[in-house]
Parts: sequence; C-alpha cells; structure tokens
Amino acid sequence: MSKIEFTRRGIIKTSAAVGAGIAMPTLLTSPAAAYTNEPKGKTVTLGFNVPQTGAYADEGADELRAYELAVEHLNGGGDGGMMNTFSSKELKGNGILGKKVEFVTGDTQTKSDAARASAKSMIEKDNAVMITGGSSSGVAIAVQGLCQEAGVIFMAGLTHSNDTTGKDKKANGFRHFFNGYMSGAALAPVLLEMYGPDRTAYHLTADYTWGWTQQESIQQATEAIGWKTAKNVLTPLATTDFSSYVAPVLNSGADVLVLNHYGGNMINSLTAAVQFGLRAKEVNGKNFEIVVPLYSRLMAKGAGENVKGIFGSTNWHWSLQDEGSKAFVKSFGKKYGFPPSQAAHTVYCQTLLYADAAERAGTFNPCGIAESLEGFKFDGLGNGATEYRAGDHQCFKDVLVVKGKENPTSEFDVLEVVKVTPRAQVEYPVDHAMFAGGELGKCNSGA
Amino acid sequence: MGIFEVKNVSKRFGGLQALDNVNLSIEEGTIHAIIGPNGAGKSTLLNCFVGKLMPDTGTVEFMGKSLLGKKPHQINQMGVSRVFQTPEIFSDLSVFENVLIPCFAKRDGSFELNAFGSVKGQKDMIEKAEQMLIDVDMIDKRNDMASAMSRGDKRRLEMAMCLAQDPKLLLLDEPTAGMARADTNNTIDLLKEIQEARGITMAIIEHDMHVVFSLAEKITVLAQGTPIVEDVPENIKGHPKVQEAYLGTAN
Amino acid sequence: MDAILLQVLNGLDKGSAYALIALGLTLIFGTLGVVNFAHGALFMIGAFCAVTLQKILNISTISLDPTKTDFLGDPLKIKTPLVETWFGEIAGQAIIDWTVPLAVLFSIPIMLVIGYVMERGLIRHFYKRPHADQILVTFGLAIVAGELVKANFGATEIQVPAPDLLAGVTDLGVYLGFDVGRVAYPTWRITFFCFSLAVIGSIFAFLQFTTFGMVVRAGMADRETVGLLGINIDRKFTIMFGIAAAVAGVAGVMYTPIKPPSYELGMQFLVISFVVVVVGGMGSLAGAVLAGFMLGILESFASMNEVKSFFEMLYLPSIDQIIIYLVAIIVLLVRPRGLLGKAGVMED
Amino acid sequence: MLKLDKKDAVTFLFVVAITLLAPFIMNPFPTESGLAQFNAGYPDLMQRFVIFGIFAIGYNILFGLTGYLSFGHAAFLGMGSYAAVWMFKLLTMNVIPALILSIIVAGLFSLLIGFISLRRSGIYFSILTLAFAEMSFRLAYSVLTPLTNGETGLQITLKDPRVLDAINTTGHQPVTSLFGLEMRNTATLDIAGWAFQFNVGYYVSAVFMLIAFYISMRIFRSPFGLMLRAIKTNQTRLNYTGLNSRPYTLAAFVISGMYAGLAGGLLASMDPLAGAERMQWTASGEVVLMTILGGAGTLLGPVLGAGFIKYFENIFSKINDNILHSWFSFMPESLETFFTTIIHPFVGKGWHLTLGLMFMLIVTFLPGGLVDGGTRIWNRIRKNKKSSSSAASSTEPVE
Repeated sequence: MSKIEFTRRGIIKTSAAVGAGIAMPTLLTSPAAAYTNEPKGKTVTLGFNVPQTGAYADEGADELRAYELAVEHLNGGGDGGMMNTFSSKELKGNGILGKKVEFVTGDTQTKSDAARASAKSMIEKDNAVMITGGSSSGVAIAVQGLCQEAGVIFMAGLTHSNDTTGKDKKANGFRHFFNGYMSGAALAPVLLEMYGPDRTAYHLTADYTWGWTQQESIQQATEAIGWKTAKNVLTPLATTDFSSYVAPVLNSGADVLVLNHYGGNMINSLTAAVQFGLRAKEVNGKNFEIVVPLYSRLMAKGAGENVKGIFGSTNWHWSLQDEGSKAFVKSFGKKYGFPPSQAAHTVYCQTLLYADAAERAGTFNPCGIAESLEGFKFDGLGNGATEYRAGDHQCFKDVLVVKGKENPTSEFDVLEVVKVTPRAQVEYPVDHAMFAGGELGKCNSGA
Repeated sequence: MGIFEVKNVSKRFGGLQALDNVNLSIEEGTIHAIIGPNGAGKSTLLNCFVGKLMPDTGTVEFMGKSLLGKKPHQINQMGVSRVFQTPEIFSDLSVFENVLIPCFAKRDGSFELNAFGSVKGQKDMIEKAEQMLIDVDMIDKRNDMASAMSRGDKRRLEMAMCLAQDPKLLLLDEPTAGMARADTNNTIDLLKEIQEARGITMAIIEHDMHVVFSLAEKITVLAQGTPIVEDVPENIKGHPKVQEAYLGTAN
Repeated sequence: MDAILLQVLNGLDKGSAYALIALGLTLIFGTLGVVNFAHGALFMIGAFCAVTLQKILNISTISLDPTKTDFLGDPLKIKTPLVETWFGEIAGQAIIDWTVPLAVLFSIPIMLVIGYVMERGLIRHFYKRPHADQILVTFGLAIVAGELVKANFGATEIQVPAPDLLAGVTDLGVYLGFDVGRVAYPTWRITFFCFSLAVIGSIFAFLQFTTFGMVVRAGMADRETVGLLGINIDRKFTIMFGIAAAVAGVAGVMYTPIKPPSYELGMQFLVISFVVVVVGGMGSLAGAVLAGFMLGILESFASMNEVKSFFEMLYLPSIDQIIIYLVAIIVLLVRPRGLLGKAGVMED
Repeated sequence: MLKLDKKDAVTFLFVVAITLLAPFIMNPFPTESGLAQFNAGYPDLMQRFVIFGIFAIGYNILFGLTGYLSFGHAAFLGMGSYAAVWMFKLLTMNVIPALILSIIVAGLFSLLIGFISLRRSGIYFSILTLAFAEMSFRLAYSVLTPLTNGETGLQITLKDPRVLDAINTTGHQPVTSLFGLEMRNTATLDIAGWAFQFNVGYYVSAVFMLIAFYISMRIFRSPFGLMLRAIKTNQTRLNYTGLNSRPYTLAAFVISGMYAGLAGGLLASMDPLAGAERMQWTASGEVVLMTILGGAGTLLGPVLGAGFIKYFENIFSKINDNILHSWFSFMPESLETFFTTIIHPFVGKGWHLTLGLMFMLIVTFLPGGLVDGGTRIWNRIRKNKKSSSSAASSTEPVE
C-alpha cells in the first residue's frame, strides 16, 4: 500500500497482481495513465447525460435515440447515416481508433446538481472519456465546468445561452448548437423584411439567466433594424398562467410581442397570447405579430395550432434538403418511425465530431482532441460549411429562420424553413461584449 | 388571605356571559371543590387559572403573584400543576420517562439546553423519579409504554408526574370523569393519601357529588358563570340555592 | 383603469381555478380529516381525461395519398377520424371541436371512480395516522400518478383547444363604456369563470339544502355525535371524497384550453392550492373560495409593472415571484386559523 | 467509551467500521462483470452517501425526535453550499473556512425561519416551511442572481480573488483541499478484477459524518433529547409540566439547520458548485423520505435511508434498455422481451415511479422504516430459534 501515491491528478491506478495460489496480493504499481480514463481495453465508453425526468424528458429521449444511432453507425451498424456525407472521411465504422464504442446514460433531471452528479459517476465509475448531452444552458454550463476539472471532453447538447461559449466557456467544452446572439442576428433581417422597420416590441422574458441573455440579444438585433422596445417584463419561471403578463400588452401601444421563453413556459405564454386575441389585433394600423426567437419542434408541437405563422429560429430542421440532413432523417426515421428533432441532430453531430477528432488526433487525450477540434472546418452534417472556432469553441454555421406552418401535412410537419441565414451574418468577434468576461483556460487532460 | 385568590373575574364569549364576577379564595393545605351543572362555567374558570384563557376583567393571584398573561409553563413553574379530564401523559414514552420529565422540569426550569449530558448520568433525577414511582406503587411498570396502560393507571401516572414537581397547588379537572366506581374510589383514596402525606392544596372541578363530598373541605357552587354558594360540604347538601341551580326553579 | 379591470378579470379567473381545487381539498380535510397532497394530481388527471377523450375522438382510419410523400419519401398517410366516418364530416368535426365540454361529462364518472377507489383503497387506512403520514403517502401517490401519465402521454404539454365558438375574445369593455378593444377578454376564460361559479354554487347548495349535505355538514362539525345517531357517516364521507375528486377533475378538464396540461400540472398546483386552503382556513369551504379569489387577484396585481416597481422601491424586487408565499406567511402568523377558519381547528 | 453506554458504543463502532470500509463494501462486484452496474464504490456516490447521511441525521433530530415535518430544510443545505462556494471564491480553497461559514450561515437562517415558522405547529408549520423554501428557491434561481448565479449555479472561476491563496498561474481551476490535501485525490487498488477507490473527499466527509452521528447519538440520550421526544408525543402535557416547548423546538430546528448547512458545505467542497435546485421543497421531500425510509426517530435509520435513496437515484436511473436486454439475453427472446418490458417502466427514466411507489409502500406498511422492519424480522428469527430450541429440549426426554 505504501506505493500508492497521491498526485495532483484525479485518479491514479495502482494495480495488484495475484500470484497463483498465493492468498496475499502482491502490489505492483503500473505507470500512471496519461490522461483521465485512458481506454486500455478494446472498448471506449462515452457518457450520454440527458434529461430523462422533468419537463424536458421528451427532448432528452430524442437525444438518447440519436446517440444510440450514432453509436450504431460508429460501430459499423445501420446505414452509416451522416458518416457518409461528412466531409472528413476518417470514420470507418470500426469504432473509434479501432475500439468499439460503448455508452452509459444518465439523468440530468434538468438540474445542474443532478447533472453534475450523473456526469461525475460516469467519469468515476464507468470511465467515460467524453460527456455529452443536456437540454438547458444551466446544466450545460455546470457539466462543462465539471468536465474541465475532471479532464474529459464535454460536447454540449441543446444549450442556447450566450454564456456557454461566452463568459462560462471552457477549454474542454465544445458547442455545436447556436446561441442567443445568432438567433437575434438571423431573425432581425427576416423580421425587417416581413414586418417593416417601424415596429415597437414588447418582451416577455423568463426571469433567469438564459432568458436575460436571449432578450438582450434580440433587443439589440431588433433595435439595429430600427425597432423600438416598449418594455421588457420578466416572468417568474414557475408561471403557468401568463394571462396577467399578456393582458397589459393589449393596450401598451406595442405591435410585436417577443416571447423569450422556452419549453413549457413558451407553450403557456404563447397559448395565453393567442387566447387574448393578440394575433387578430391591429395596432397602429399594422397587424399585431408574435415572435418566438428559439423554436424547437417538440415545443412547437406542444403549442399546437397557436404557432401557425409565428417566426423564430432553430438550429436544424428535418425538412432540409441537403445530403447530410436527408441521410440523417432517413436513418433516424427508419429506425424510430418519425423524424429527428434539432436536439437529436445536434447530439448526433457532436458524437460524430468527437469520434472524428479522436481519429484525426490519434488519441483520446482530451488535449489532443481539443486541438484537432479547434478551428476544424467541416461540411456534410446538415448545416452547410461549419467551423469550430478556436477562440471560444463555438460552431459557426448557417442559422435557420423558421415559421409555424400554416397547413401541416402531419404531426411532425409543424415548422417550415423560411430562410437559411448565411454564417457570415451571424458571426461575431470572440471578444463581443455579450460574450465577454470569461476565458477558456488551458485544456485539462487530468494528467 | 388564601394561597389562591380570584377576584371579580368575568369572561364573555360573543353573546354568552361565561363567567360573571367570580370571586374565590382557596386556603393553603385544603381541598377546595368547584361544582356546578353543565355550562356553569367550570372549565372556562379553570382555563383562566392556567393561562389558556385571558379573563376580560378581574385578577387571579397565586401566592400574591398575578397569573394573568402568563403562559401555562410559567404558571406551572410557579408551583401550579394540573390534572386533565382525560389523562394527558407522554404516551409514546415509558412510564419511567414520563416521571423523569417533570423531575427535570423542576430542577432545570422551563428550558435547559442539556444536549450532551446523558440522561443515565443524572443519578439524582433517576432516584427521584424511581422514588415517585414507588410512592404511587407503579415501580413494577417502570419500563412499560405509557400508552399500553389502563385508564386508571394513566390517571395514577399523571398524578405522579404532577407530584414529582412538588406543586404547591394542584388543579384537578374532573379527575374521575368516565371512570368505573372502583377506579373512582381508588382515585379518591389516592388523592386523600397525597393530601395527608404532602399537604398539597388542591382545587377540584367536579360534577360527581360522591367524589366532592368524600374529598372537599370547602365547596364553591357555580351557576351560570357566577358562584352562588361557598361553604363546607355539610351546608351545601340540601342548600336551596344549590338545589335550584341543579334542578331548576320550582315556580 | 382598463389595465386594472383586466387584472381583476385575470385574478378572478386564476382564483376560480385555485378555489375549485382548494374547495375539494378543504372538503376532504373537513370531512375525513385527511391532508391530501395528491389533490393536485386529481386536477391533472382530470385534464388528461380531456386529452384522452381527444385521442379517442381522433381515432382514425388511415388511407394513403400517393400524390404526396412523407418525410421518408413514402406515400403520405391521410388520417380520417372515425367519428367523421360515422356521423359525416360536419357532425364529426363538430364533435371533435366540442371535445372539452364533452370531456366534462366523460370525466365525471371516471373521477368519481378514481376518488372512490383512492379513498377505499388507500386514504381510509390513514384516518387514524398522523397528518405527516397522510402528507407523505399522498405525496408518493402524486409522484406515481404524474409518472404514469408521463409514461403514457410524454412530458411535453398537449393542446386541447376550446370549441371555435368560445375560442375568441369577448369585448367586455364596451358594456362598461370603454373604447372598443380596450378590455377584450378571452371568451373561454369567461366561460371557465362562469362554470366555476356554477360548480361552487352547486356544491354549497348541495351541502345546504339536501339531507345528505346536512349530514355531511353535521359530520364536519362533530363527527362522533353524528356517528352516535346511527348514521353511517363513513359512507357519506367516501362519497364526498368522490365528489371532491370529481370537482378537481372537471376543473382540470375546463382548464385545459387555458393551460395545455403536462404531467407536472398537479405538482404546479399542489403548493398553491395548499396555501389557498390554509389562508382560507383548514376545513372552511367559504374560506377556500374567498382565499382562492383573493390570492388569484393579488397574484395578478403583483405582476403589474406599476406594482412591481413600487415594491422595488421598497427593496423587494420581483414581488410577483414571492407574493403568494409572503401573503401566506403573514396570514398564518397574524391569523393562524386562516381568514374564515373555525376557532380551535388545528389552531395552536 | 466516549461517554456512550455499551450498546451505543457497539452501534457507533459498527458505523465507524462500515464507513471506513465502504470502498470495499460498496464494490462487491468485479469491474468487468455484468453486475458491476450495481457497484456504488466510486467517490461521487460514496461522498453523497455520507453527506446526505449528515443531512438526514440532522433532519431526524427535528422530524424523527420532535415530530415537526419541515419542507424547508433543503433551503439550509443550499445556503450552506452558497456560503461555501463564496468562501472558495473570496478566501481560499481550503474547505475548513468554507464549512465553518456554511454552518454559521445555515444556523442563522434557520434561527430566523425557525423563529417564525415555529409559532405554529402541525400542518401549518409544514406549510410555512414550504412557503419559505419555495421563496428561497425562487430568490436564488432568479432574483438574487448576482449572489447565486441563478440557473447556472455558483461556480469558482480563474478570476476569483482568493485572497489567502497563492496566485494561480496554471490556467487550471484550483481544486478544493484540506491544507493541501486535495478532495478529488483518489487511490485505486486493483485486486484480481476488483478496483477499489479510496478518495480523500470521501474520507473527509466520512469523518464529519461520524462526528455528526456521534453528536446526534449524544443528543438522543440527553435530557434535551428526552424533551424533544416528549414534545412529539404530547406538547400540551409538556407545557403543563412547566416546560416551554418553543426554545426546545427552535433549538432542534437550528441544530438540524446547521447539520443541513454542513451537508451543503461538504457538497460544495466535494464539487464546488451550488445550484438553486437543491433548495426546492421537493428536495426537502427527499430528505423526509430518507428519514422515513430508514426509520424516523431511530439513530441508524436516517443514514441507512440516505444511502438507499442515493443508491436508487444514481444506480437505477442509469439502467437503460440496452443494459436490461444484456441481463436477460440468456433467455429465449420472448421471455427476454417480457422481462424487459416488465422492468422497463421502473428503471432508467422511470426511477421516479419506483421512488413514488417506494414512498407509498414504506409509509403504508413500514411506518417505522427499515430499522423497524429489520428489528421485527430479527425478533421473529430469535423467537423462532428460541421456540425451536425449547421444542427440541422438550422432546429430549422422550429420546
């Protein structure tokens, strides 16, 4: 036992060999692993940390489906999905670096505490080399911080707050999903085109970090096209009946309502807004309009009829006609019988991107992977030409402006893509004011 | 001047005059009974003694100190213990622990944060509690759960708990209510014993004439919230006013 | 002025939902002496009765449309609801349109049975147990009910729209001399409010004017005495539990167009309805109704910008986040028995 | 020993032994075996066992001994965490100042909230604490974001001042430590397929848990503890025995609040993040469940209950369909599908359902909790043994 030593790393291994017929184990030290959870056997374990309980359980379930599909493809099963359309051709369907991909799943409960606990157990117990998933920014930022400390890679799932790659960015964390700033930058030109420059917006904003950053982004983007902001009202997260927040909009003089809400909040506030007849109203001689900056198909489905004709932005949509999207929708649809959501798409991409980076780096060492992801340019994953920016680990790609479909043909057909906003339009410098205040730090491999 | 002085106490509930100008004086070392028909205000009066109710007017003094506005535990600490109509004991604790608690209350006052001393280390308290159980002849039930005892034993235990505090005044609220005759007689004997051995002043609120006349040295009759007669038992029997109160007016 | 009127309307609307749930809760407490943490779950189950009926009415025959394709490139499936096939397109669509009102009828027998089974199967074993045990076992039941609903309907909200006729807005302001459009209020919410008043009224009438109701009220006042009269009060209380469940259920059904239900609906309303009950006074029916409306209106006012900024000056930002709890704490401290609670009922 | 009587000393030594040997006991299955899924011997979960053990031990003093059902104690745990993380940010990464502050902060808040809530008892007390908990959660989640960092949770960053620590130039986040001994350090002992993990953070938490357990034991056996039990069974009699129940209940409330604060501080010391969710009233519901499940009012119950719940939360929620299929893969396919379908709703994403059912079953059938159940079974076995041995002895003469 005296040979067990403590170092500044998380985990050291001391191994013991048992001699045949000898009851007392003889202790031998093996050279310490080069980085956290270095896979020694024939398999490598990835940790999929998604909300399985709570309000975002449906998003989490869809993410899990996509993860399973990605693992199947990486291990050479199925039709290969987007591996065939991906611009990098390193992935051969023989796992990652020749090791078969296995996975463990955990429940984030959409609580930063529970998510960290779940990620920790994946790292400590199941020896996961990479953690991915999540369906809220709070969770993503919390887990990203943990992965940084533990020395594993974090491939963020659905997280839209500017902070994830802004003030809370971390060297070990990577985000494929777009963010609040991009939503604003993509939406503003479309809103200008549709509703004109002479508009007054009234914001209802979920009263917590994500709501605030998105509201800030949208306000800035719309004011840049000449809109005025009548008011920004913060709504408690636990609100179920938004009537008392919607009613004052009626006579406020505003002619656009921006709902900075997500999930159940968005469904409830939109329902209330439609009930109050806002959409049928005319103000200042113009039709009253509602905007939902961040859309997801699952949410749109929950809002039902109410979303028809309402604009918003989204990361990806299954109706896209590029080869990558088509291939993904096909293999997902065949396996599960319905099209994938944007959450499913993002986590599938993240898994492939991680695997590819490992292949290109020739190692699972987080620092090697981080290096090969930084500045990586790729295509064929459904969003057109994309780049993982080195400065903040944010993916830059085209952003979709969508609107609720007027005449849906099926229960999945609730959104239609109005415009694919080119990447150049949503780009911003690393030190943009809305993203300032944090630093990446150095990559941590746990060694 | 008695040990317990009640002067001009009145209490009104909405339209009902529950107590109307009650005056009462209890001599030290005596057993004083308060009787009266249902609704005469006996319980209200008792509640005014123990701090549960605040009378609208008047004073209640014990050994020259006012009890008004004091909380039940403060009144108890002054030396007034109370026995309830249905025995109030710590049913989930053992008989021994039931008696131990008042011993601590007597020694430590109304609050003492003794969180580290072991109960078993408090030898003097344990001896006192054991002696108390021997006195009431319950030492063989020492480790039984209080909830498992018969009604009579519960009454006996409650009495022991009160006595463990060496009260100067014992208030008894219908101590034999709902008891079988045999139990009632036992209780009467127990109270007599206590009175003889310790000379504690007692005030008994009672409805059962048999109990009252076996115990009391003085009786106050209450009717419609006001004392109509106060006298020794012999004179109460057959007193016309008392008959009127219990049987209603003849005309 | 119009802003205040709108918030009063909102408050009455919210308040009627609170009142309906709290009414059942306090009825159960008053009759059976049970603190039922699963009462919010009954509201949620009611809402999902509407969802279920919507699903049943939309059971469809599937035909293929070869001219259109679905997301995989296969021919598009066209669904025709069976009710349309049976009753013709217009009548069928009308039936589907009126799902929510139909669901009220649909839910009543279901909720009565659920209430009966819950009382006989679980609650009755807890009459003699401490309130803490009652709270815990019904809390467990609420979790189970929520999880079962989630397993069958998913975690995302489900829309059950109001009938087209009642889906628009009604301009109440013009009757009061406001300009057109100043006080336009959703018709369904007005319907919900009227419906709630009717339900509350009938419960009071039922308790006041029927023999059954009189016995129940007497039992609430003094259970033992009524039991001594040879009346089987337990049986009557079981029925009361069923009625309380049904009230929560129909409230849930009628609330679906206002707030699309999800499995968390029960928990969302649980805390607030308890606050309503204690503020109104445990076991007081009138108190529950009064407190429901009062808290609904207070909550609505607290969300007004003018009120919020006033409290900000008092260093209380986001007053709308905490108003309900603040009020509850103050009421419980100042008037422990609640607004209309009887003296001595759980008051110490 | 340690001023405990013999029976208690044995119990205490038993707890000490279990705690120290936990890395072995919690890891019964070899790493490569299919049952390794059920191993709990990894640092994070073992830390949670003892930390939530502390929380439940403290809560038991209020709920188990005194009979006050509080739905607000998670708030004190949360406040403890926030206080600790602020210490890590401002002062030093050493856990001692952080723990001291978290106990103090939780103690002060519980004094305030307890003082107000304890003016009522019974269900009103529960609702009052629930209202306070919900208020604290909402304030922490949004209104007080500058203090709590809202939804994201309060984290340490590279830029924090940490006035007592040397300036950090590594570019890495500093880690929590006890005078240089880092909480995250783990030594792994590999023996014939088993991998046992010994984690510094676990042992530090375990020592605190043992102290907490010892203190609670002394409280149980003290006159103060006797008074608390008396309050639970009959508060009226207590008042008419000259005892003022308010300071007793308040003391119990504050002690349990400080236990919660310590647990919160330790949670933050193991993983320097404080999230608002840990303050929600449902989180308090979890500690109620732990106490009830293990046995409210018993010494060992809460620790046992905390272990059970945390095990369920962490192990059951990770059993997905893939794992289920692999368990039953030896069976014919129809049987395999049958078993997977039966178990599926209760594990993985359905673990809340299992939790709810467990809640109901325990409260209904085993109100005394596992400890009570265990005692009953033990007594029955002993009785059987006795009766069988007496039966044997009675038959002897015949032979």
